[in-house]
Amino acid sequence: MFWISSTAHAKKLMPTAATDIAYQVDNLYSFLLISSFIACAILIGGMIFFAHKYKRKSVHAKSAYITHNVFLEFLWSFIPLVIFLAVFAWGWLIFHDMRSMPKDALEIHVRGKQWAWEAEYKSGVKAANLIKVPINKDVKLILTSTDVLHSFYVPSFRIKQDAVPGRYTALWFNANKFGEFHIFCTEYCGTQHSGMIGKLHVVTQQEYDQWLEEESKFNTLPLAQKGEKLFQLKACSGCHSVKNSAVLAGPSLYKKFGTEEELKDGMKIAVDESYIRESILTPNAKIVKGFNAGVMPTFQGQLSEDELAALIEYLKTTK
Amino acid sequence: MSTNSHSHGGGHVAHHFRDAEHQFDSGKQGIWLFMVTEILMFGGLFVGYAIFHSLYPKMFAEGASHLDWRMGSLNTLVLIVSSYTMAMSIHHLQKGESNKAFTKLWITVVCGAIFMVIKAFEYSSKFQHGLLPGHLLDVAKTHAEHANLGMYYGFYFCMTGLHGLHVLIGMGLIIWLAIRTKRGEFGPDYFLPVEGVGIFWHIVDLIWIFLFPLLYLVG
Amino acid sequence: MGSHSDKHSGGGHHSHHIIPQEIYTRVMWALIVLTAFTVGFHYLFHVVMHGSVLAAPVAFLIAAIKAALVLMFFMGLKYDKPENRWIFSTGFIFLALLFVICMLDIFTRISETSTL
Amino acid sequence: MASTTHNPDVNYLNEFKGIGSWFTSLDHKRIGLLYMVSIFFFFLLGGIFALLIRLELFSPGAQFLTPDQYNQVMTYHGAIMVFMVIVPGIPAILGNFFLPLQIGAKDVAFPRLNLASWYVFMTGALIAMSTLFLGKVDTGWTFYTPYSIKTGTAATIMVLAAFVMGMSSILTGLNFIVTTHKLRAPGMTMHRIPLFCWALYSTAILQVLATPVLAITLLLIAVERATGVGIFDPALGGDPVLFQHFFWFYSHPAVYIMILPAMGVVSEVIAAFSRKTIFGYTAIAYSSLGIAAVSFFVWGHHMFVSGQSEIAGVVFSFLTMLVGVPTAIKMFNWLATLYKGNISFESPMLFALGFLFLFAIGGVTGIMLAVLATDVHFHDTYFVVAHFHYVMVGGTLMAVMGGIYYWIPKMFGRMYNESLARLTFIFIFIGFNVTFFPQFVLGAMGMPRRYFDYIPAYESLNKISTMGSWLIGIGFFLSLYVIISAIRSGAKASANPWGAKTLEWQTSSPPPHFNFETEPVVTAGPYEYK
Repeated sequence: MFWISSTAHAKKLMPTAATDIAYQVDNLYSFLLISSFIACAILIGGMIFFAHKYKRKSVHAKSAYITHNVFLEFLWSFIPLVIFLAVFAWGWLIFHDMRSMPKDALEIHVRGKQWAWEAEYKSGVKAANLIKVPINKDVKLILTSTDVLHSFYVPSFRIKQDAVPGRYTALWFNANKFGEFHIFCTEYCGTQHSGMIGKLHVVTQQEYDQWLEEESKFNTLPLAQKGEKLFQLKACSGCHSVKNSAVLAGPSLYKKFGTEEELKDGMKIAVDESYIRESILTPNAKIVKGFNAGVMPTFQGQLSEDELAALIEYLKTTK
Repeated sequence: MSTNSHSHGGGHVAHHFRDAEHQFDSGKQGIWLFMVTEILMFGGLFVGYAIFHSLYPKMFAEGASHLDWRMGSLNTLVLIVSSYTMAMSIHHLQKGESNKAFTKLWITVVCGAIFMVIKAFEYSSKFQHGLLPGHLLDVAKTHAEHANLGMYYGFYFCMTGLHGLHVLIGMGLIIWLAIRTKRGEFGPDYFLPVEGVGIFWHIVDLIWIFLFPLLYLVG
Repeated sequence: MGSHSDKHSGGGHHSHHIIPQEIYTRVMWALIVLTAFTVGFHYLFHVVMHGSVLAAPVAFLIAAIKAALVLMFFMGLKYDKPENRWIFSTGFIFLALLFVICMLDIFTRISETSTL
Repeated sequence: MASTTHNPDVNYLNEFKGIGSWFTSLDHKRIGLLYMVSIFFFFLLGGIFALLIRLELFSPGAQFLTPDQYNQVMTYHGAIMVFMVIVPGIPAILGNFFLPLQIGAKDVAFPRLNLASWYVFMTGALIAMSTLFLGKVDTGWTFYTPYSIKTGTAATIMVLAAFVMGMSSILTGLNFIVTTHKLRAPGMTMHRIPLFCWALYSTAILQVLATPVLAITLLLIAVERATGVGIFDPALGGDPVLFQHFFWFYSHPAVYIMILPAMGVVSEVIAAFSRKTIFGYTAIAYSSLGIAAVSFFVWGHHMFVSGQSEIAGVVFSFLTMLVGVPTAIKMFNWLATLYKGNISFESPMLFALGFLFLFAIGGVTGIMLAVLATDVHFHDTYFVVAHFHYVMVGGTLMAVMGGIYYWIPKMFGRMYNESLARLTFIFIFIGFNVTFFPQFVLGAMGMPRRYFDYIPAYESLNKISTMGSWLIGIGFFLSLYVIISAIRSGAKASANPWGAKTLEWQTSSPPPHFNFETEPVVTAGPYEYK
């Protein structure tokens, strides 16, 4: 009874377990919680009990002279050792499952960059801060990073893996619950580290196929809508707000086009097509007053002329 | 036992030691402990070198091919001789021959200086050929086959630079010892500073003994 | 470490071992000869044989012998207290630990590749 | 001269006068106090940064800091607390003061080196502080590459500062090892030195063996930033995971550098206030050494999800379990010491019992983090933050406070105000739990660490945590008042107000310049409460 109630209690404090492995992790965690509780009860309870019972009544009272007890000391070294080794083995078993990549899994590439998660499907569909997967299917994420370390973490799946620039790491899951789950970055990566939050969307196979189909029509969209997608995809939206004039890491681009911008050196410049283009390709050429150079990465070579035009067209519409 | 006067061991025993022997043992142990930290600090670089050497053997071979092993071996010999004279200076002090010790110390300093001069020639030739660490490496001038050859030179300059710094510090210390020897501060009863600097100097030699094949020969 | 006893008698006697000059001289010549060997083997392996798997092990074996000579005689570890020998060897033990585990990690990684 | 001419009113505090006599003093006691003043100052600074962090996290969204400012505050809190407070803390203050006294020596083995290490420490600390005016640092105290290579802040100066402070740590450690080996009083065998000395000795070994690797790693970051050699930069073929190996090769033993001396203080205090010989002296002593040795084999448990290989992860998880055993031994031995004791509850004892309480929780959550599968979930979340604060603050800082109250009568010859001191304990203990226990839950819920902003689901627990931090703040400011007023106007203390048996209590309070009027001759162990 105690077991069940405390297990249930422990699980309430964890995010929804949406994979089989998450469920196994929770079981192990419950066991650890209960045994920890018992250990603390012995230690802390024992301490309080002794402290109360052997409270000093007279300065002259004699304490017992006990130097050691080999049997007891053996017991309290050996029993913890056994428990530790047992939980080590249990943890290893689950960890091994986490790290053994399934064959024939749906493979999705995920790139961490300051400060967004960019997913790329084999069909060429890209999405920023959104990963859509079908339910009950093995999914393997192949992670890398374009700049610094990031760590891909889905609390509901109990999985986490660093995205290391220059190489690929991987993790897998098989979601068994529908829903939207948080993706966090758990390796400190700079200014917007805490804003690097994505959604992992578990849907039916049918919805998934449909979504993939729609997304692949990206190239036929009108220019401004394409720009809007790119603005998300390239993580521009992580640092530049477009819905209002709130300042994030970079200046807001809300109602910016056609206005005048004051630069760091006091100069004023018109926000037109060529200024935006320059700011995307060589961001450090002109710095807006109140901001620092070196914050925004260059997009030289990462955007086609077509995509640049789409972005500029989109920024004309942020009103 | 009194708190601040000493009945034996000459005037060099600090108040918290029992006698000269006690002080000598303690001092020497401190020096050995310090040498452990030196080994571990250089060791970090050696471990890094070994790992990247095993990952990029060809790039390291290219880097080593630009080094002149004759310079390296000459420097090895110079350091061996300097280690010998350093050890001999202690031998002389133990026998009370402080004039001979003085000479030996100066020979050691001169050897250190020769080492540094040879090193300076090597460095300047590397600079001229654009063989510099990291992004300072002039890829066009060096016709580097491996884009990250700068890493090899990163290791080369870090290791030899840190080693060279130790040689310079050692030379400074030995000059200080020579001056004190001249003043007659050392003798069979008290030569702990010489012993300590000696061990430091031999460590510098020891590290070079490994650096030489690592950088110049195996590559 | 807890076992060594206080054996300081308090007397001012100095029993530091004086290593004879001829040992130093011999060690120096041995080191010079070994350096020549290093260079000789280098010539043999690289110029005559155009590379050999033995090149690195031989070079480091000779370096280790040279290091041992310097340690034992120049640094006097052969005549020193055992505890100093222990202290000095710990440095190498922990260095080996760093090396072995880093290598263990790097060479047991499963490399994932891009499938795009 | 010796004992016949000794004037009981002359002690190390008043034998030499003037501010200059402090800055040139070779006396280990005075150097300990120099460290005490400087480390208290840095603690105050780091504490203010901590309060700023908690204030910012009071509600989701930006409160009064920008994300960049928050990252800097977080970095300074970590760097100051680690490099300038907890690592040097107990060894440099209490260790300097009491190691020689406890083993019956007149000073540490190398007094000049000891003073030099304070100057080196202060130089490093000032260099570190200079970054506040020279561009600030936002790397976190861990300096993970490649971020630390790319960030446009004063990271180079900060790593050099940490390098310099590392040298100071090495010098202190070296000094303590030789002192323990060579300067014990006649009859003071290794098995008769107090457990605090065993703890300092084990710590010193760690300082000497681990710090050099950190030094070279930090130098490589500086070189990397200056020239881009690419050893840790993946863009140039380097390996950022290798940086983590190098970094944690130091920084894991470093957490034992932080906690082992605290365990030593607790052993002293528990024995003294239970008026009972410590249970299992040998086991506690050797478990210190055991922890020190095994701590070198476990660094990779910080890297289970970093991209190191599965095999390496398994090996490290296994070895980490082994380090749990000597820690468990210590806990149970302290508990057994209380059994049939004659226990009184002055504030040092309260802090020691508080240590046991918090360290038990810190310890068991450590096991949860050492288990591979659960660590994957908890790694780099607030669970880790809570865990190491339970160990470092709940453990080490509780011991620092307990140790300082315990030894104030000896250090200054004056008593502190007992009821106020108990009040500080209550504030710190309750405030601590209110601050950090909710963070375990936050971590289990998935809130990552080093977050400037968080999703609304985490709000209520963050609010509780922030309110707790105010209680801790009050507690420490109150302690500062208690300590200062004890030094200025406390009642005169006797030589041995607690009736303790270790050697430092057998000389006068405060001790004379050379510690003992006559060299003590030791014939029994340190805790003979027969």
